Amino acid sequence: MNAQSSHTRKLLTVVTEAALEAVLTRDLERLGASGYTIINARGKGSRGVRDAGWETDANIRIEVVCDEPIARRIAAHLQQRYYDDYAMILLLSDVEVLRPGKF
Amino acid sequence: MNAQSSHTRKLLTVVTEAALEAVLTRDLERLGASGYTIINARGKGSRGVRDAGWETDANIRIEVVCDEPIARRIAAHLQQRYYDDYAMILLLSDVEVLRPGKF
Amino acid sequence: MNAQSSHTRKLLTVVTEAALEAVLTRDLERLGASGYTIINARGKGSRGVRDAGWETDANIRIEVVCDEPIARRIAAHLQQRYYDDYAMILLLSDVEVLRPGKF
Amino acid sequence: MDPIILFFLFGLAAGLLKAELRLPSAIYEFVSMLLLLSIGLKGGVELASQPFLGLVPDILATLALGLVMPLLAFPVLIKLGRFKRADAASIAAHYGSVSVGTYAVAVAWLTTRGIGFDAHLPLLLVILEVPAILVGVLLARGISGDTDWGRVAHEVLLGRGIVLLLGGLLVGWLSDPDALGAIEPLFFDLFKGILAIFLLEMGLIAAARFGSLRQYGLFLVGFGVVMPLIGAVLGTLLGHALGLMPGGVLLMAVLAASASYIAVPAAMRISVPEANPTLSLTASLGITFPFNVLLGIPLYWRLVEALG
Amino acid sequence: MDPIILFFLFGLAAGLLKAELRLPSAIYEFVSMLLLLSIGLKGGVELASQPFLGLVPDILATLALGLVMPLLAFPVLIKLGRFKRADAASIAAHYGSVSVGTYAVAVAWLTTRGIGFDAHLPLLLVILEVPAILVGVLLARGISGDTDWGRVAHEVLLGRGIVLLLGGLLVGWLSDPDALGAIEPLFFDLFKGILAIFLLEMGLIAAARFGSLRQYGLFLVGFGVVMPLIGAVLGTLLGHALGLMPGGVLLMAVLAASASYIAVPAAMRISVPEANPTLSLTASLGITFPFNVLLGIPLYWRLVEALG
Amino acid sequence: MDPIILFFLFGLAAGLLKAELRLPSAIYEFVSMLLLLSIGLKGGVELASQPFLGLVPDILATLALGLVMPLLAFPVLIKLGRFKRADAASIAAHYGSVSVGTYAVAVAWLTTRGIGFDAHLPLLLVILEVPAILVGVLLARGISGDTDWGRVAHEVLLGRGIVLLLGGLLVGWLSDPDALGAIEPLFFDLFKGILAIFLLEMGLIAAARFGSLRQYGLFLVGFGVVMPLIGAVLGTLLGHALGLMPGGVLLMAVLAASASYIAVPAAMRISVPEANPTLSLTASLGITFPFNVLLGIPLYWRLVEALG
Ligand SMILES: Nc1ncnc2c1ncn2[C@@H]1O[C@H](COP(=O)(O)O)[C@@H](O)[C@H]1O
Ligand SMILES: Nc1ncnc2c1ncn2[C@@H]1O[C@H](COP(=O)(O)O)[C@@H](O)[C@H]1O
Ligand SMILES: Nc1ncnc2c1ncn2[C@@H]1O[C@H](COP(=O)(O)O)[C@@H](O)[C@H]1O
Ligand code: NA
Ligand code: NA
Ligand code: NA
Repeated sequence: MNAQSSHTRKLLTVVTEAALEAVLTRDLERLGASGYTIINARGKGSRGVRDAGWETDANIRIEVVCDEPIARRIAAHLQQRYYDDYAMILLLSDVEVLRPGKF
Repeated sequence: MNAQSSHTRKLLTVVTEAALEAVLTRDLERLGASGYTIINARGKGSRGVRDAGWETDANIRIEVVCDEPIARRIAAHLQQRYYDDYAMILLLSDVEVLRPGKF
Repeated sequence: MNAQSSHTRKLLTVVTEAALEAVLTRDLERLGASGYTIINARGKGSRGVRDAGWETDANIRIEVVCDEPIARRIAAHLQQRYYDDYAMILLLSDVEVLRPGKF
Repeated sequence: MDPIILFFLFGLAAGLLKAELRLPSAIYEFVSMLLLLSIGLKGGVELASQPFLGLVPDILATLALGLVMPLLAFPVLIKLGRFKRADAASIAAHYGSVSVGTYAVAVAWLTTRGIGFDAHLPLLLVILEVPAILVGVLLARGISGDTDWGRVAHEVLLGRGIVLLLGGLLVGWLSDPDALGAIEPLFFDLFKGILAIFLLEMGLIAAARFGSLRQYGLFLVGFGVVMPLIGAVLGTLLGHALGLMPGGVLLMAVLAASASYIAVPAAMRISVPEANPTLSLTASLGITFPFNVLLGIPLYWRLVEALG
Repeated sequence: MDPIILFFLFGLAAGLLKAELRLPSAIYEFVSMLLLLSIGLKGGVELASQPFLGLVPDILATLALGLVMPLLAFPVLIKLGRFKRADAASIAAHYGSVSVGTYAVAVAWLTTRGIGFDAHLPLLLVILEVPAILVGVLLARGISGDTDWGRVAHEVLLGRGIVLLLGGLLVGWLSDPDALGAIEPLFFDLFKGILAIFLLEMGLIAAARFGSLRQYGLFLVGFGVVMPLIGAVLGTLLGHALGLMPGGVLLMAVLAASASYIAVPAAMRISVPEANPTLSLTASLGITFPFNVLLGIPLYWRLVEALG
Repeated sequence: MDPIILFFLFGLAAGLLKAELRLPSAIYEFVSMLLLLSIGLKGGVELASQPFLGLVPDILATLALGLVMPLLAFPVLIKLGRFKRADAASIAAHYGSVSVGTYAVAVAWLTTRGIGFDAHLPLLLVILEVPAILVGVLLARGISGDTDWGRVAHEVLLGRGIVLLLGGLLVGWLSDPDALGAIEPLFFDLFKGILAIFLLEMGLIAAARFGSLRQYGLFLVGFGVVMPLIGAVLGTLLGHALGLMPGGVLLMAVLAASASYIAVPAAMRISVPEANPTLSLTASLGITFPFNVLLGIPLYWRLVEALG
């Protein structure tokens, strides 16, 4: 694992309601993510404008870097558990990570 | 559209002046985006440091997930309309979306 | 460089401790980045939860768009200089930029 | 007119005109935190000079009120309003619980007029927040449901509002009365000014909700006005029955008439996620809050005097 | 020395030394919001005891001043400054409009010295904010231009500053004077302390602008000092002609001498986007604001007395 | 009990119960900024009426105290605590420096009891912040190290805490005493209320640190209690030797007993990055701050009287 070693992983990006932060981070850990990064966001989608003016209207944007099986497992879980009742989108893309042992 | 169906879309990322938020979101909807996500940001580019300390100096980072033709249309519009007078960068990449009907 | 011209560049994303902001931006410029975008973040990784509640616990998420050699040079520098002592992850991905002359 | 009411109207007007005005969310949080702490502290200070045991009947009666009100509202919402079960349960929970903002306006209204009220009203305020949430979850899920009650209880009892009110109460109660003088400038002297800022933002928020009103139709508007009236009558009767002072009866009426827009929505979002949050917040923030602040409080005062 | 001036110097020094000091933006917004509301409220309270019709001449004269000042500045900026048309128009608009921060410092200066001023000055402050923006857009675009005037008007009239000042004025005007006492601790007693915090941040901001000064050269520095002097003379003459009290004349001079750094930049960014915002903000924040606060106000007072 | 102590306990309890309560970071920054400015201002005002030269011995003695304390702590941490060199150096620096929050509580404690203290204590507070940081860096790196001392000095001397304290001192010193009255409502009257809010948040932060305690074991807990006691004895002896008033001696003891949690961690993170920040913050925030606030201050007062 020298300084230049590098590998491809999946980046899973979730934009959803801020109210879910605590439960989602618990889910992520349980499903095998080694970490996550969260940012406050606002936006618009099929459930209308969520402009963070009011607590129940705020969004968060969660990023998880992990290998593909874990990414698929997390995505499937979120979709099955939260998609129907909460504002949420899920995106997957490829990223190269610099210290693959970490993810 | 079962839980595992998935497709590729374009992710258009725009970093620009916070003062444009209202007009840009109107433009996005008019040009066919089904939604967007906005985050406050700061940064540096060809127009110097924009560190959000002062209202006119704040940046926003807008993400739009949509199909390629709409992404190109939005990008062309922004470039033609705002590039000369405003701090702005535009990035395009591929993302896999989990519920393609949504975008 | 007409309105439709476009090229591929690298997007380097760094999530690290907020305390490093000033030194990192100096490093980035020295190593040839034409700009950067910074967002406040929180998260969890190998160094535990960093939830931004307390100054030393805040994260930032830095994005740099540049050509591949500069991206590799920056990544190598950050890895060599900061990885051992600071909470930090580094991601690389491909993005299409709309005005390639800029990056 | 009272300046704090004018601040609310100012917010409403600015919001309807789509003026570029918004309290930063950190400030909104701080302002509401100061209001909650002030109300709690004031209550705690005065509670300190009372025997606690005498309060038990009032506490039990308030709990009962919090259980009964959502049970009254639920069938109306199902039958007349034709709402889905989860939505009806959630709206019922909002109206069975309370709005601290409305309570604060009523306290200011009484203070301006020099009308006294019982020291333990802030305690009853805390108590009335809780039972309707449990009833709402039960109405949506049924008793046999797979609700994670531990999580619901945590969500409810350790939410920001209740913790700040209770914390303020305890601090006020346990504080050396002489030492309290030094924190009065922040928590007591600034109270009405802070309330004015809070109401300006509430006006902006209420105005933003008006847009959804058309969408949800006349029934919701009617419910948002009639339900508080029913609550006010129940609260007034209960207050008189408990032998509260006139100001205390008014506050009890206001508590019953008001609808939650912080604690309950947060709890419902987690416990009854299939309920549409826009529905209940539109009613609570877009109709009932303005109604109570602008018209309700003086009206309920007449009621208190009439039934007294 | 006056502590609020010292707070400004403190901010300047900390900024020049690149100290790690910054007011969180939520706090800056809140602090400036309180200043705007306080100024409006105070004005409204005093306006309430005046016949409104008598103000019409003052209002019209102030509007005229706001139209004339950018028309004076524009040719100078084009001819002597060799600025592009859009840049000249934008700078002219900044100097034709006003700075509420400077006004607040002048009010504090008068209050410390016990010098009275006319009640309707806050109203004139609001009125003077607007016309220069319209003139600026016209100068940049020409009358035939394809400007979306509806959007410009919305941007200008419903911007934060004007809405808060006007809202404060109306609340103060319509409030029951007795009930106002309860909000005074926040809006009046804290005024100078809040102003001190505001000036600390303004010092930091001004210092950050100094960096751009070298880049834009001596003309901008000269303009940033001479234009306020011209404004002060015009303001003083107008104030005397309108028969204002000496304190009122000073405030009129300060309004004319000050340059906008909030409302006008925001409007210009949308309406005249090709104008370089750094240029006008460097002049307004980096030169004129410090000049007025540190040297201008006492100087203009002498002028008021000399021409009185 | 004193309400500000109750606010701290309230924060501790809410944090341990994992209540959903947190001061927005903008508010925390503002609140701590007001405390620093208030302490500085108050000190400056009183310094203004003193000959500066007389302070030189006190300043030098305080500098010496700041150099000696980390040199005492370091070998203990290495030998008994078996910490790595960098970690021992960093913890030593934390305990050689000071906590402004603890100082503020001690000032409030004295004020409540009407016990006076010397005007220049805030100045000594600033002075005691610095030397331990330099000693810490030296202990970690050695003199020959490749430390960028310019950067360390900038980091330390122009950090938020020191700039605000020194700025406040200078503003208070140079201000016209009559003009200060107008900013007192914000900076002096609200002091204890603001301190209460601050302590509520500190309670939450301390509770969040308790989790790490188990991980780092008993030695750290012991060190976090014993080191303040040693500091208090040294501070008391020094204070008496310098002939301070009893209140001043207490403050000197509290300064020596307290451990930094803002300036030092920030400086160490940049200058000694291989030191584990969790270790020193757990000790400073999780043990020493609560110990000093809840038990230390009254204890040190007895010490002051016993050794007096
Ligand atoms: N097409 C889109 N592009 C980017 N972000 C989106 C898009 N659609 C939805 N979002 C984000 O995801 C959140 C939830 O989406 P929804 O469930 O569709 O309401 C929205 O509030 C937006 O922040
Ligand atoms: N090379 C870059 N990498 C990442 N972000 C950039 C880059 N260049 C510009 N930006 C962002 O885009 C904003 C506008 O860029 P510009 O128009 O070049 O001033 C900047 O303030 C940055 O936030
Ligand atoms: N697997 C991951 N996915 C997304 N973000 C991560 C991940 N691991 C770490 N991070 C982010 O990077 C920061 C530093 O990571 P670490 O150095 O592992 O503590 C964390 O606080 C997170 O914000
Ligand atoms: Na109710
Ligand atoms: Na002007
Ligand atoms: Na110490």
